[in-house]
Amino acid sequence: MKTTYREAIRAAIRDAMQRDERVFLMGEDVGRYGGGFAVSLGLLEEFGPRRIRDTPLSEAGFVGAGIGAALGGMRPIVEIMTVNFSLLALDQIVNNAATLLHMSGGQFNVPIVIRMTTGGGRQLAAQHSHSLEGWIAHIPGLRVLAPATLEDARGMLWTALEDPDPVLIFEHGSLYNVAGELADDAGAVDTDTAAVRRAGADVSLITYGGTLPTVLEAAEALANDDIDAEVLDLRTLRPLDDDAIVATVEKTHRAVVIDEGWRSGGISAELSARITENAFFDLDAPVARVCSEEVPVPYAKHLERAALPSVERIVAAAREAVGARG
Amino acid sequence: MKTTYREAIRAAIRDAMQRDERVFLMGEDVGRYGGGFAVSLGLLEEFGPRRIRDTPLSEAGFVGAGIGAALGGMRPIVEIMTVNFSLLALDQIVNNAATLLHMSGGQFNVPIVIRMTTGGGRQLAAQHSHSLEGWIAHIPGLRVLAPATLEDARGMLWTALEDPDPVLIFEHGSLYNVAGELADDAGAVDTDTAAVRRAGADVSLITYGGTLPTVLEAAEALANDDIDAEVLDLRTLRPLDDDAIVATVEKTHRAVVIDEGWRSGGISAELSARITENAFFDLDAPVARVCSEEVPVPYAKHLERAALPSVERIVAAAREAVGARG
Amino acid sequence: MTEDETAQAIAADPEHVRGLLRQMLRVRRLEEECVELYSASKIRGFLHVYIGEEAVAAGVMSVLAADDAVVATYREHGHALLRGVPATAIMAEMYGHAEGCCRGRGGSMHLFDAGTRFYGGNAIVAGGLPLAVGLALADKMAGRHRVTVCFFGEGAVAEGEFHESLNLAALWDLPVLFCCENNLYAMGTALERSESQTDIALKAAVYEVSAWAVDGMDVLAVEEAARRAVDAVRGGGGPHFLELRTYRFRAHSMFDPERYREKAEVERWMKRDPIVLLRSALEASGALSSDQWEALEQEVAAEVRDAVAFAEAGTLEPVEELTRFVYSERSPR
Amino acid sequence: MTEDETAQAIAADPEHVRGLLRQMLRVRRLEEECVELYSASKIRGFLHVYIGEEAVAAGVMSVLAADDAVVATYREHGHALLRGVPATAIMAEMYGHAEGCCRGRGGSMHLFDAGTRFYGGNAIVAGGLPLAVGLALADKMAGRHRVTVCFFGEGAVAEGEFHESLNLAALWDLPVLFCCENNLYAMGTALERSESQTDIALKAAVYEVSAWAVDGMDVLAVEEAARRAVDAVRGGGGPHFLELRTYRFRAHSMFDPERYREKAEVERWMKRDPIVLLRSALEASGALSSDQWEALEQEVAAEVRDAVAFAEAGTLEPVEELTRFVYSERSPR
Ligand SMILES: Cc1ncc(C[n+]2csc(CCOP(=O)(O)OP(=O)(O)O)c2C)c(N)n1
Ligand SMILES: Cc1ncc(C[n+]2csc(CCOP(=O)(O)OP(=O)(O)O)c2C)c(N)n1
Ligand SMILES: [Mg+2]
Ligand SMILES: [Mg+2]
Repeated sequence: MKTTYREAIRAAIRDAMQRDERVFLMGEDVGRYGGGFAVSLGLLEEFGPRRIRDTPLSEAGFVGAGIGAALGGMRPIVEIMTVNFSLLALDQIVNNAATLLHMSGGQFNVPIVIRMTTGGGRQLAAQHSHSLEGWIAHIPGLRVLAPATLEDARGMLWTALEDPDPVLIFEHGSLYNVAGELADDAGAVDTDTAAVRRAGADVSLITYGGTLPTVLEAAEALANDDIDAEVLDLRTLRPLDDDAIVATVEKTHRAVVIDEGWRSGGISAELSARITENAFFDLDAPVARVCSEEVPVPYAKHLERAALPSVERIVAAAREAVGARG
Repeated sequence: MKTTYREAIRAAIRDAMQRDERVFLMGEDVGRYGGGFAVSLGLLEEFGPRRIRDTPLSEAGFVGAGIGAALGGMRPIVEIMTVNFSLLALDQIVNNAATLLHMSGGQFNVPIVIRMTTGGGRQLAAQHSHSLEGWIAHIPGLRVLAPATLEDARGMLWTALEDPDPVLIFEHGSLYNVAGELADDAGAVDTDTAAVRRAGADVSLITYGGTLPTVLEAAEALANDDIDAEVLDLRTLRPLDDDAIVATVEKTHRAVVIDEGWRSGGISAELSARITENAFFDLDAPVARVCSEEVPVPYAKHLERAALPSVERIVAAAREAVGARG
Repeated sequence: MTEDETAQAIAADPEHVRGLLRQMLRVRRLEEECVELYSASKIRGFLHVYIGEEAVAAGVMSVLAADDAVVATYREHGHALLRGVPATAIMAEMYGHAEGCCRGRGGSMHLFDAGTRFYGGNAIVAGGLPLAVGLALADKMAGRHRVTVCFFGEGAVAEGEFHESLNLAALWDLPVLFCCENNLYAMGTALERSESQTDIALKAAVYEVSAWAVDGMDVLAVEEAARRAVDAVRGGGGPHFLELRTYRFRAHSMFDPERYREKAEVERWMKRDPIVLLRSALEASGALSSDQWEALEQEVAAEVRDAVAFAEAGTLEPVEELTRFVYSERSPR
Repeated sequence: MTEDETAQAIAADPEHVRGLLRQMLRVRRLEEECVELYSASKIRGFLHVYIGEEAVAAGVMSVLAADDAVVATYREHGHALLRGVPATAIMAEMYGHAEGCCRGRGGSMHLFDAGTRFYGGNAIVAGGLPLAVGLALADKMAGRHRVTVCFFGEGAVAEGEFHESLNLAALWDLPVLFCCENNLYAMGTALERSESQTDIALKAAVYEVSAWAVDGMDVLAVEEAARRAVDAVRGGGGPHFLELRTYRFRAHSMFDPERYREKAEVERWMKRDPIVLLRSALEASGALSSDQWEALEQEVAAEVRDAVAFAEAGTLEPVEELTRFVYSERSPR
């Protein structure tokens, strides 16, 4: 079946709603407007306003209400229109969703799924271009997913809804229109493992989400140079799949980590640290990072392009890693 | 002069208030109550309610108002009672304080200083024991300070108030009662450089803030074992002092990074990544990290102690680093 | 309530009114013991006691059904106890013992109990309100006629989460009862220094939530108001809001030197001690003999003693269990 | 305003009223051009135009002093223009050019201008309100008699930051004027689906802020209300609040297919086009000839044309400057 990333998520929501009466979708403009990014278009008509709930602009309030509804036995899917506004709800996510199970000594789990759009690249400027998924993955008690493919867009929601604990799903804004083939019976996918999207022998390019297409492009460019890059899609940012990360590094002995977050203290730092810890003596070159420049993302197209990871920067980093003594 | 960390901060605030009519202090219970941690005790009586402003419980509101007051020409010191509540103000900090200068093309800088208590170790449980300073240091546009000594408690505020851009100061709750000698004329300190708190040749222990006393204790314990540890106090978490970090690693060839944040995606990851990038071929062992266990901090004393970095865990990590082949 | 009304209520059901006195006394004595134990370093962290405010929890809990839900703050020992969490489990929790209601992970500020649908113990001011809204939403969506009661201090009213929660509850007509414990101070900040509008019930009413103020030192008044409100909420009348005017007799926490209020003010309020008031009324009505009072005191003292003994005999959660309950054990992972 | 009042106002100062018409027309034509340029891919990102709401900015800006401050939202081209930011600088900004008022870093949603104390251009709903409170606080502390005006949509009213800001402003009696542009929709969410209390002025009044509702399609009514409010604020009367009842004639942004409202509703409101209304009134009063109107149109068209030409001729900020303005250059570091 030919479909898009957007449609795949919509199908996943529809499917969940049909399967489980406890599932409902809530967020700003998910109903009458059809979703800020048109993901939920048509669902209001199909499921009605009881289960497709438009909320007022009050991110802390409705995310907290989602947590409460999860405590009360529902399986809410809460859409925060974009990650930028999730900053208004972090108290509820960090202080409640992530702590309740532990603080209550195991009594109260929080089966909420929070979806949001993330990332830059569309000239939306500083307040609308954050890539904070790697940063939020710092918080124990959360599971953080970043679907990069149609299969994952279609399948991760199902798995997330079966998770008894809070799951955050980050959908990169640049992926919604990506089109491709999806199996008619595509369904739940595992969310424990990273996936090799391109096998290679010379250098590991490790990434996730919206950056995956760019990295695959870089891998092709490197192939023209006879550098055979392996591309690992993390898929899940918390917990990380250490085995897959070590496996690719043990194979190629060189790693470049690419993510759209700011460099300092981003998830690429964590990956670099883990690789150092778990495969130090396998490394023939220091782990390199290609991240966003440490600047609020600017509006002007040429500046924004320079701020975000690009094929050229990835290729350069990979070349340098391969060229390093070892 | 004999003083405490708490008194040193109070003296710094008093001093700033006297020096500059534009400076004022605002936050929950900074006035009549004397400050949640008694830092501002007596200042209301000295400076009056116009400049020592008790705020309602509304972290986003008064932090945002501080940003606005800074735009309006004041030099606000905003106290967020603890870092745990700063989650409610992150929208204002990340979306406004950190972006305005850039978004406005250099027109509007934000000379605000935001102080807050951070850290665990006092059995305050999951919602009151966060160590998020390293995490917040991810955000470009902010400067992030973590005074660990009386000199820095006394001197960093001055420097911060002279900074045209937003500065966050994190005071670890366990330090307030630390007493010691401070020069009578102690004043502004630079906030650009890290400081070697103990020179050593065998391994670098890199830390900051509330963990510094623990690390110094660990260094003493290591000395008994004939391991000569150097202790680097980062002092400033953003921007990091790369030169000092590389210098200590080039000297000892081994590094253990210690911080009280959770391990995954914490600032220790950034330090590990940087050391790998900047001094990979100087390293005789992988950079090790000693962080908090990835768990909401529990109330019970023995569990909390097990969750936080301890002398034993630091010593073990340093021993392993020194024992590694190289 | 007027003296006459109180006398009538006692005459109508003296047993029930004595029961309310007993509930308040249970909280009072437990809290007094907590203060002692804190001084003896048996309890650590932050400790906020409810002394002076007992009528609020006693009156409200009295009218709840077993499957209603309760959300409270860090000043919640009394709420937990009167909701039905055993004093033993509460005390063991404050000792940080494995036998505590949260296996020692929560402590004083985070008591939880699934059996009584007691959802904490939230130490972020106003942080519990959205949870209560969500619990009520779940009930409404499932067609259950349960009520969620949310307690919070008047300090919470200034927070954005208060505002967002009231609006959501009213907009969606949810079965939640907001109970604002207006004890006039948020730590050291007096109400008039934190709210431009000090009439909290009025403030709530503007969201189109039925709201009224109640004498929070009069347990019978609280109970009556709570019954009216809970019945209305359960009957589909949408969210309700009670402003319970009360006072804390003790410091905010064990670290508070109370510089912000006058002794005279505290003493004035102590004359309206809810326990003393109700005891006097019962005695005046001839519905409480000194023997009965003595027996009550002894029964309560025994409960507290047992709780302490239980806590003292408790054990430590093995350190190996540190990272348990970060994620669910039934997780498919 | 009644027809009579309008006629009187025109008679009293036709020049001034024509000036208001001119201001509204400047916004209208600039916005229409923006829509064209967006379709031509000259402007990118999100674009929110102000068409239909011009009377609000025109009426309010008209009564401000040069050193007052303005805080606005992502729908702020009109506010910037009428505050005095040149159309050239605005247009160049939307082109992402170095000659733009923010050197291309802000774009449509983030226009800033120090010279006119125009503090943006905030794209987080309600995010500007605390800033306005702080700007007013600075003025009050410094003893300056300046006013800070904060514009925001009715969608912002549900946010916690709205609530916290109104309380702070009222509690501290700050010189801020809140201007709520109630255009009945927040993206696709109608007011009655986002607020349990749809009377926004009432909602504001409960904070003890002087608040009233104004016909936001009648620029003379807006101006009069704004004058009254600004005078009161400047005179030390504390915060004021205007609910300006208006409507956006276009989609929320360039991505909005407008599924949530009826064409008929839009058409009904379009009959109250603030420009048409004022033009008709002026014509009826004999205060606007068709020549005068033509001249006005041409003057405005020239301004827009110049702005586009300026933007087209603009240059790109060098990529090497990417990380400039993350920190101040005068930083002591
Ligand atoms: C969001 C947040 N800010 C600050 C605090 C610190 N704090 C704890 S209790 C308290 C006062 C709360 O007062 P109120 O809501 O009236 O409840 P009371 O203690 O009077 O019962 C404060 C400021 C907190 N816990 N949470
Ligand atoms: C905190 C936040 N949440 C969501 C959004 C996405 N968003 C942008 S504009 C808008 C609608 C705002 O409506 P309103 O405040 O009425 O202003 P209007 O667009 O009608 O002028 C929304 C939901 C945002 N920018 N900020
Ligand atoms: Mg209170
Ligand atoms: Mg609107």
